[in-house]
Amino acid sequence: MTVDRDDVVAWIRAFADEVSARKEELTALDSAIGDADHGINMDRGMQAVVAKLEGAPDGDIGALLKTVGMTLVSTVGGAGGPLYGTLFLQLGAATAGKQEITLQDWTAALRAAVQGVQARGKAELQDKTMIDALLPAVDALDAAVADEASFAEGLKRSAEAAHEGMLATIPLVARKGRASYLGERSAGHQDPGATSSHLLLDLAARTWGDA
Amino acid sequence: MTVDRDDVVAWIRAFADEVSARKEELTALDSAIGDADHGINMDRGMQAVVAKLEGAPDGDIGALLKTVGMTLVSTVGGAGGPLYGTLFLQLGAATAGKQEITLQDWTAALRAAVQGVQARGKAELQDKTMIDALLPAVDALDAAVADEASFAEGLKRSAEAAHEGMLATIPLVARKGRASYLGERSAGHQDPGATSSHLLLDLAARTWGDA
Amino acid sequence: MKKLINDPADVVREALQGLEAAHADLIKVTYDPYTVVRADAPVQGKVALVSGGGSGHEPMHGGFVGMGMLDAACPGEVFTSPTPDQMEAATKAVDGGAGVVHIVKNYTGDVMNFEMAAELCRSEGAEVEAVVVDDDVAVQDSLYTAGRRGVGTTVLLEKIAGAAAEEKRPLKEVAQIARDVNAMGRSMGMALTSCTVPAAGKPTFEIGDDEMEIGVGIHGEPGRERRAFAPVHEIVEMMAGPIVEDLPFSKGDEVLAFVNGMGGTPLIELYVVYNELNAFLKGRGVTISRNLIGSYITSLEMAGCSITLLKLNDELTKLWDAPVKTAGLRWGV
Amino acid sequence: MKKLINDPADVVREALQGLEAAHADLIKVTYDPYTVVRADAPVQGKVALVSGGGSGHEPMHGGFVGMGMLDAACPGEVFTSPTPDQMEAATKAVDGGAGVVHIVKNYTGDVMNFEMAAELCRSEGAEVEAVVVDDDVAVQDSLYTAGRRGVGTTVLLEKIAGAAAEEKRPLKEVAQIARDVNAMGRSMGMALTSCTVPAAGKPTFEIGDDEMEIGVGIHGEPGRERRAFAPVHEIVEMMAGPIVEDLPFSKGDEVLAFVNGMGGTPLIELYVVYNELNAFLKGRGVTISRNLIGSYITSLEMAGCSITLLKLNDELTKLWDAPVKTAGLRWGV
Ligand SMILES: Nc1ncnc2c1ncn2[C@@H]1O[C@H](COP(=O)(O)OP(=O)(O)O)[C@@H](O)[C@H]1O
Ligand SMILES: Nc1ncnc2c1ncn2[C@@H]1O[C@H](COP(=O)(O)OP(=O)(O)O)[C@@H](O)[C@H]1O
Ligand SMILES: [Mg+2]
Ligand SMILES: [Mg+2]
Ligand SMILES: [Mg+2]
Ligand SMILES: [Mg+2]
Repeated sequence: MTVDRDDVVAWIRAFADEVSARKEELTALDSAIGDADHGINMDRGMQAVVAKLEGAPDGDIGALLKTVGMTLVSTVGGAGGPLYGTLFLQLGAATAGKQEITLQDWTAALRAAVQGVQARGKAELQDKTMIDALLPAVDALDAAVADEASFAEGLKRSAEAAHEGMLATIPLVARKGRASYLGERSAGHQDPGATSSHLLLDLAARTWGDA
Repeated sequence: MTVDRDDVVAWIRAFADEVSARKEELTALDSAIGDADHGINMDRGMQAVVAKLEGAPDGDIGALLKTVGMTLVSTVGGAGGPLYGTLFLQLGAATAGKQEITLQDWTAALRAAVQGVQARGKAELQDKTMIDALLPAVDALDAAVADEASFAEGLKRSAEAAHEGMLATIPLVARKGRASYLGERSAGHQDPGATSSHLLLDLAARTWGDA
Repeated sequence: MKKLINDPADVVREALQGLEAAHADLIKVTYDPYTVVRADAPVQGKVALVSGGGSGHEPMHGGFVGMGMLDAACPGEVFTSPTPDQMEAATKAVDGGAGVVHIVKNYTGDVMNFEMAAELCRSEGAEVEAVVVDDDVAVQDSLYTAGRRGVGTTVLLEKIAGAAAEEKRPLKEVAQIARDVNAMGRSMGMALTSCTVPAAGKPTFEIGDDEMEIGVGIHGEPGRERRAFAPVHEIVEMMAGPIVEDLPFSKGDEVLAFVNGMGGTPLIELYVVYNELNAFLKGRGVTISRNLIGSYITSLEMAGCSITLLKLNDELTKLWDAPVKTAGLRWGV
Repeated sequence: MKKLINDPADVVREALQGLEAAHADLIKVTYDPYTVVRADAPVQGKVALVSGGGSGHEPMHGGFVGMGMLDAACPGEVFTSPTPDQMEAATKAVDGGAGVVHIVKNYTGDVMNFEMAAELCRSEGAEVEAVVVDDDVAVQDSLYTAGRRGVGTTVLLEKIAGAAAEEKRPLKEVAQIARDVNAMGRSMGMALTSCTVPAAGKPTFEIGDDEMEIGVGIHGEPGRERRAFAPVHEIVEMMAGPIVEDLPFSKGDEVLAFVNGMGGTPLIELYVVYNELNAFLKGRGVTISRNLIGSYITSLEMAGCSITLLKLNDELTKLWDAPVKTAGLRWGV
């Protein structure tokens, strides 16, 4: 069972739709411990991505994901721009030339992408950032590969792990990003970036569920 | 029956006290059709007058009223300052050298004072200003003098006339002062200056009632 | 009421102390009575400009005292015109022998107090010319009333007349230039929120979250009409429309466009307003050849703006461009 | 939400169009991507200064582009740091062959976007030095966090480093002077009200009529603590106290005192704040030898203020006094 370029496009579109739908929610989370723009920024970026996809010439999955990354870098701004931009640029690099990907490919690509985000943002687990949703998801994928689980099963587990990681940010005191300026006052709020990252992986599971 | 210097001082003090007590009320009236400072300005001025009276050397009624006028001119500001200042300066001029005044003296003095206020402010009856309270009061005093009424009776009639004049400003469209900028929108509000002028004459009646 | 103040009764004095501490190179301040005087006053042989009005409009007028603009300002209590003794003291302090111009915004209080002051000064031999500013087109049928209010044009007039005085022009000429500016300038303001007079402690007027006041005065006086809040594109039309109709501008005219913030409106919005105004005037063939954008004649913390258009000629443009060195306006030196 | 805008999505572009229309003599504006560039750029042989950040802080940064200050600014969406392509375009447009300094306020987003931009520019052969501003003492135990925010000192740094660049000093020296300013500057802010991000449509935070936020950021980020509203006398102590403790000032020191308005606070209040600050510093034997009072680094329409103290030496004072000609700061020319 594999995911092809159309599946990836479907996933990107689904994420764009979900971000639009949850724009207020993401922005509200950011206003509690940030500057009230995460939903607005991600929505602006993903709308630009969708527009870009229209005209995009058919190509491999890597090229597609690279385009997504470039577009996010130049339209999102803030912390989200470089971070999500890097995530997709790295996903693209890791899937360069591929017309379809397996669970193994996806796992390796996401691992590389998350490492790229950490190289850019210097965040560790428990810093109350999107990393808290992304890293556990990658570990879950590794485990799924080891268990020779299906693509669908792997995606399901990674989405669950991301969900737990997202909720786990609530009690944390932020050590990276805008929220860290609040010190203790950042505890008790769910991190917006972890929330959007969970959405991203949850939609992969939902869109590719039958892969 | 006459009014002496002590009676005049008592009247000034009573007016100062009443203005303090009604400061908010006068300011509220001014915020509806003006700039929300009439009560504040008159209070600042009358407090300065009271302070001035403390040290003031005994003298005639004219000198006393002149001091009141000078003090108001230099402490009230706005339209109220020159107008009430002129009122008292003229009252002082008309009573210069007097140790006590009769109803006739008071009537003549107030007539001269109101003419001074009109010379300064160019307001006619029905322009929705303090003139609407002051002029009818002077006419009432004239009538009382003609009727050979008592000082107390004359004061009572002038206070009533001022009260009617004050209420009569409510439906008027202002043609002078800040309220005139509102055009039609100034109708339906009682004029703050007419209100403070009524207070002044009402307190004369109450303080000198047994004169 | 939340303001960065101590006792409301001390606001004016403490703000003056701050002004004095910050700009000792430009001004001197006296406290009894309140005056703000040019540090090098009196400038011998130069016509002196004295203005004044209630406080709460900062930087006007104290922030405009200095080389190329005012010689003295008389700050009254908040929104309350100053008193004759202040104007008399200021006039004496700056009279350099060439006469003094009193710049008076057309409010009954200001006019009467400046009149009394001028009578006093003249009785003591000073040469005083009074110039009254009445540029607010929001005030209609001004014929039978106290007339139009003096608003935004005052700032431009003080700068331009100040430059003329700096050139050592005679009293009558400086006064005439000031009157020309008033004749060529028109303004209109609007408010999104009320202001709160410190001593009053509560907003001067109530206004809904979906309302705005068109034609508001700089003291929070209600304006022409209360309207439903609208996009700035329409708001600029509501303000600039009456202005250009009132002072017929013709194709090819050059104007100085002054977009003023009322005190609570940030610069980013004023630039959006300026962008709309620029488009509006282009549409009528009027060219903006000079501009001023910022909060120069404020109404405490009121949110809103005003637009002032001044029809320019070479003389006025030259005087506008001349050097000025004050706390509020500074260029050329 | 009542603002003088049209569609919230167009605020930044329309404000830039207004800026361009008003100051064509000083700047050029590009819209894809957004950049504000000095009209005479590139100035050959001069180190170029490029800054940028989210919009909503006007006049910073676009209003500081011009002779003696910035060569270019990159305006992001409201409160959102700009993107690498903007910074790359700006850097290319102003590079006069002597190198480019990126002035970056210390926010994760700004830092990462400027990093990516610097990588791009260097890969194309440009010489780029990045200087990060992190002067906000409100952020505590910054050791394990993203560190302190860049706030008020940014304005002073852009002016002073701009003067050094104007003197044609070499890249390393200009960058060093910028870092010295950051090392000698400290700031703290406070808010009386929240701001509203146009695209969000509602206030970033709730705050009671009797509350204030001490240590607030310029994006409405909550600060050190929520406190009961107090007289400005106490407020100044709450802000200036931590500043002088953080950067030990000693008796006899000379400082530049910058009292900044957050956007919704009028000048009269800022002068009252300055008066208190002046008294506070006198009490500690610190002399204010230069000052800046006004709304220069704003947070949309937020009411409140910030205090920045910069320890001066002869060199920094000389560079501060040097001529500057921008929309937001202007003197000496
Ligand atoms: N150093 C970092 N590493 C990883 N993620 C980060 C880092 N800093 C911030 N983030 C993420 O970015 C999110 C905020 O994104 P956004 O609001 O778009 O940017 P900004 O904070 O610049 O407004 C945070 O919720 C957090 O998850
Ligand atoms: N031209 C005038 N003649 C007589 N009274 C006037 C005139 N203009 C204003 N007033 C009176 O002054 C009052 C306002 O006084 P005040 O609020 O102290 O001054 P200001 O309007 O300058 O704030 C008005 O209510 C009115 O009664
Ligand atoms: Mg954010
Ligand atoms: Mg009044
Ligand atoms: Mg008044
Ligand atoms: Mg942001």
